[in-house]
Amino acid sequence: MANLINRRNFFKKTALPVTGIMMGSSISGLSGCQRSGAAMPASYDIMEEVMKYRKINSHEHVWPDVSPDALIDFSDRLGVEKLAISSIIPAGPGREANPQGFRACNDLVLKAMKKYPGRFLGQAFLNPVYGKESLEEIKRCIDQGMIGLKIYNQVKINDPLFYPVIEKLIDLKMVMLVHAHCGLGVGGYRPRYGNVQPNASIPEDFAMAAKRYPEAIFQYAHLHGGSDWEYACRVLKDYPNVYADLSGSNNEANTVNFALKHLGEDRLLFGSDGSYYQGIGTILSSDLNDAQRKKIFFDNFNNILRKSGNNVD
Amino acid sequence: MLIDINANTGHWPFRQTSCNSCRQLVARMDESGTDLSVVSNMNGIFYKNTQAANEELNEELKSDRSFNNRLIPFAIINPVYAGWKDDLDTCLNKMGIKGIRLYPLYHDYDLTDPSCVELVRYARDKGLIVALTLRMVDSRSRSWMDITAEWNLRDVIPIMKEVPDARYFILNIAGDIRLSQADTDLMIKSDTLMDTSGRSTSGLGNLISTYGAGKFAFGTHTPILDYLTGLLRIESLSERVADETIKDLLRAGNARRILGI
Amino acid sequence: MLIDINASTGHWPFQQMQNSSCNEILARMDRYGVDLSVVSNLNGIFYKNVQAANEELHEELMSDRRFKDRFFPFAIINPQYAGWRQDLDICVNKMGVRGIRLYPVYHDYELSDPSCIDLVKIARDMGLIVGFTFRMFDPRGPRHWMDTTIQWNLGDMIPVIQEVPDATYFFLNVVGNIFVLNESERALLKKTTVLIDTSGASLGNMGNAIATYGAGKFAFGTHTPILDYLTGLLRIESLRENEGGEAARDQLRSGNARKILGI
Amino acid sequence: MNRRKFFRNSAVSAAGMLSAGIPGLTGCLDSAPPAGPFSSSGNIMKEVMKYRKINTHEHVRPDISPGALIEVSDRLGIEKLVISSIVTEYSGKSATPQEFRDCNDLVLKAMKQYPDRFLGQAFLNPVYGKESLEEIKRCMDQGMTGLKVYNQVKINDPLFYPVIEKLIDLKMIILVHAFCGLGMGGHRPKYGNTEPNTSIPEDFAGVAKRYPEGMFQYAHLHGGGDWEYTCRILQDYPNVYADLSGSNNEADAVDFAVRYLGEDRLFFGTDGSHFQGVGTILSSRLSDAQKEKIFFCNYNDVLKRSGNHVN
Repeated sequence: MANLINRRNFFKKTALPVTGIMMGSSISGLSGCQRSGAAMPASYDIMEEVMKYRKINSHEHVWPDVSPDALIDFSDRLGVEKLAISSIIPAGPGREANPQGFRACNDLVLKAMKKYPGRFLGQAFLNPVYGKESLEEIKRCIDQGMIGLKIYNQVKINDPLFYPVIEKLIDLKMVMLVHAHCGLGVGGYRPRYGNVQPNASIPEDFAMAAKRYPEAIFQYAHLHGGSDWEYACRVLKDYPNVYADLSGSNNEANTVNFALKHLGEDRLLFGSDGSYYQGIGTILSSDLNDAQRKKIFFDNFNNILRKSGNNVD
Repeated sequence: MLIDINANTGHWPFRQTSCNSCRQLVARMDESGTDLSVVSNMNGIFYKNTQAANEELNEELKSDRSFNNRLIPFAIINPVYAGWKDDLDTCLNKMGIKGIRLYPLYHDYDLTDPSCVELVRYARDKGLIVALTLRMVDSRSRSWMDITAEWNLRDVIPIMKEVPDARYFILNIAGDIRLSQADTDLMIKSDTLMDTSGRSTSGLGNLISTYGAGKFAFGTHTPILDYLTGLLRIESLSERVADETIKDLLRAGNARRILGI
Repeated sequence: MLIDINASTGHWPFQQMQNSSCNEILARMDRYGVDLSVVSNLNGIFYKNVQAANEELHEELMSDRRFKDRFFPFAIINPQYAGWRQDLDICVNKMGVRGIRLYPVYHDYELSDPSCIDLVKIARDMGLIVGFTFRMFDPRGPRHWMDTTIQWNLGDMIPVIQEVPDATYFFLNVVGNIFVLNESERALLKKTTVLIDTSGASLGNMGNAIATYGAGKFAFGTHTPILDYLTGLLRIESLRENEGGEAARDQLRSGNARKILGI
Repeated sequence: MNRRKFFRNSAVSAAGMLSAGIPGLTGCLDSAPPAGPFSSSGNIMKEVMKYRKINTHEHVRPDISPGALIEVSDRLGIEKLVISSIVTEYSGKSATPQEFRDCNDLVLKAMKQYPDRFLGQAFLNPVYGKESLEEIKRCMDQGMTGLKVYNQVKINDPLFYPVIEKLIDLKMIILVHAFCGLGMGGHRPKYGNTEPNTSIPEDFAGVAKRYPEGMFQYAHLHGGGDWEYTCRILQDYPNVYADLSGSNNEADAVDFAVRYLGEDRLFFGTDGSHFQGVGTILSSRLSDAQKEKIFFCNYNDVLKRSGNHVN
């Protein structure tokens, strides 16, 4: 980050000319701005703050048409050491996640892992509709160094089809990142405000799976991903084996504080899911102390990795 | 003694209101001689997570000792939202609420939705009053972003049938107040107070002869409606319709009985 | 120097907000090194009579001497509502607003409505900035069922710019694909005096955005209190040398905003 | 027994009950009972009776006896009631000359029954131009003091011009049914008036500008319209008055109206909502002098122009 000039220094250097311009300005409301030196804010060097924390990004993707280079570029820029990545097929017309399809996805991840050894933590994608092939795929992927699973909206996480997969992951002591949605307005999951994706897992699905498998590790995907995070946190509160990652494009101001209050500092994970700036900005701007930030940026996910011996350092 | 069973604090989104904090409310109470007000926080009508509004009210009430002696908090609960039972327990055990207010039209569920029936039974078991507001504002002059639906009096009957032994407040009685004879009898048998803020209570004398003086109590619906019309409906009753004893019931007696104070 | 061109005070009806008073925003500004904030009052998005919200903001700004030096008030104007011309005059002459924000989606009129175009022209003639917010909330999930489902993208702004090309614009909380414009639309946007604030989810790659539209088109913004306070800053401060470096960063921190605000 | 006395008498026993009851309410009775204008002057009814009142907007109907109006007026200290009888959209009638004459006969009958209490207003339908002007003459000759028009024709329709000009000659006020039925965003069709011929604030502005010497009364600011929008439009037309009748006694409407229309252009009225009409003015932030104007003086000044004022 040597290429960045520190904002505070820059401000010091430009303070005089700025004052000059402002004094000569004609804004009625701003006269006297330069007189009250005490009114000037303290300096805050955001990049210094960003670089202070080690980070594992718990939710990111590679795509056939996007090179992993861009991910690494953003990660370098924002001081992210490791990225948990997967490649997925969202359910939809003309898009079926058959064994051939999910294998191709995972090959993409394996390729990225090979290209940037030490940076990517692979997550296998599968479709439990294909039970046998899914279990085989888990073996193939984990054997080549993947550290967990990512599942999308083909089947809800509490569907019995998933049980063998969950049991396998329990054996492996690995986390399952599950796409999630909580698309209600108000009024629960009523059809008119319900999910656009009927098979996407909703908070109650996580609660049921977590209750059935208290020894499994679930990751509720992208709390900032367009869900009602207040509702989601309220539901997940009582299920200590459900973690939530803070990725997503909606960096709403109070989400992290709210999640902290309901889920506690040990169950929240830093993530981006394509929203690199938001993933970090939302954590930095929350009312967390340094120790809590450290946990969310790094330690919490590393502790999960430790269970399967895949921890960093 | 004078008790207002229908006061609100908080922000009404669609129009500036001038008396919506506890401090302003208590000043208004002092000015008009109101000893106690039942209050909840209107933000809970619009927040998806209504508990945030209950917390705001509780904090405001704790911010000044004098509020404790003057304001009786009710919580706003949404029985289709996650965690409502935790919320209700917290409101009851830590915030000292005496009742709850439900806003099915704003929270978009039916009054007889199983979750709502469960909530009303739970409230009954906990000794809490259940308050239903027939409308917040006249739908004719509402904002286009506000809801269009209003209730008539008969619309609250289904929940009273489901849970006849709960205690109810029915607030801001507007619209059609006609009930069938069977529903009238149900209302008479129930432990219900209707407040005097609503426009359909202008014939209070008639209403008293139908339902009895024990069914009504002073209410303002402040800060949406003016502070005094509800009182005027009581105080201007002629001696022939309501003597001082009856007026005292309407001013405070009925409210004290049902609130247990 | 750092200027936030997209801050709001007031109440958001559908979710509890933290840090939504001038006092709280100022504390954030002090903590994170923001010198000035352009601010308007969220209540004006929902009040039918929006002027009440402008008055509330004005009173709040008058309530503490510190505020005068740190906030630029913008008024919210609804050109469909009675008395808006008078409101605008009062806001400019008595409250010292430097610009206005329009919320056609919430106030239920089309951007192309003659009254809207009329207002934009009047604002131009008065030397006021015209702010359009692409969305307040993500319509997918966190939105309340009573809230609007509509959001804009950059293309929706083109007809207004075509009608009034010489006004000065703020495009705030920009969402949707910002590369959606065709060649001529892009050229039009480049010619327009407009600042896009850095709070919006569309700016997933700030370097690309600058390469496409130029560093002169962007400025720091937070969309506080709805969005977090720092993501918009992160988009600026993490720019690399080959993406414009310190010169671009400084334009985005305050240079562009100062120029357009005339300070 | 007055309210304060009751409170004092019951203080001890209430305190006992209170401490046993709500945790938050212990000590309620330690604090001094509130003292305000109503408690110190005995009760709210004294405040009500302090003001002389002319009710500027009320109706008689075939199915309601004028006696009921007088009864509630006595209770609320209302000296005079301006009444009319109208054909509304709910009646299924079209306000033919025969029908509006019947209406006015009802008013005349009430005026005779309570000669000192009712001020009559003639109702007409300007679609029938000749008959309307004749009816004005008939009614005014028998002591009516003004005109009430409903939603048959908008007030700024040229059909109304001869009627307005006649009323200008008579120096009498025209009470016009009004609605401002928007949600937000002006009178757009989807949030607009349900009755297409109802006069909206802009119609009043248009006619007031054309006839600056006419006197127009915008009906029931509390009658379900957007009073904020209405006041903003009417602000610049000094010959448009507004009455504060209607069933919606919204808390800040009177103060808002005074701010935009001033204290001289507002009238007390009920339009069937007697308690709201009085309560909304009493609970506003106005001074006693302003309340006096609105309850009585402003309308009496209007009556004075035609020599029909109350002493």
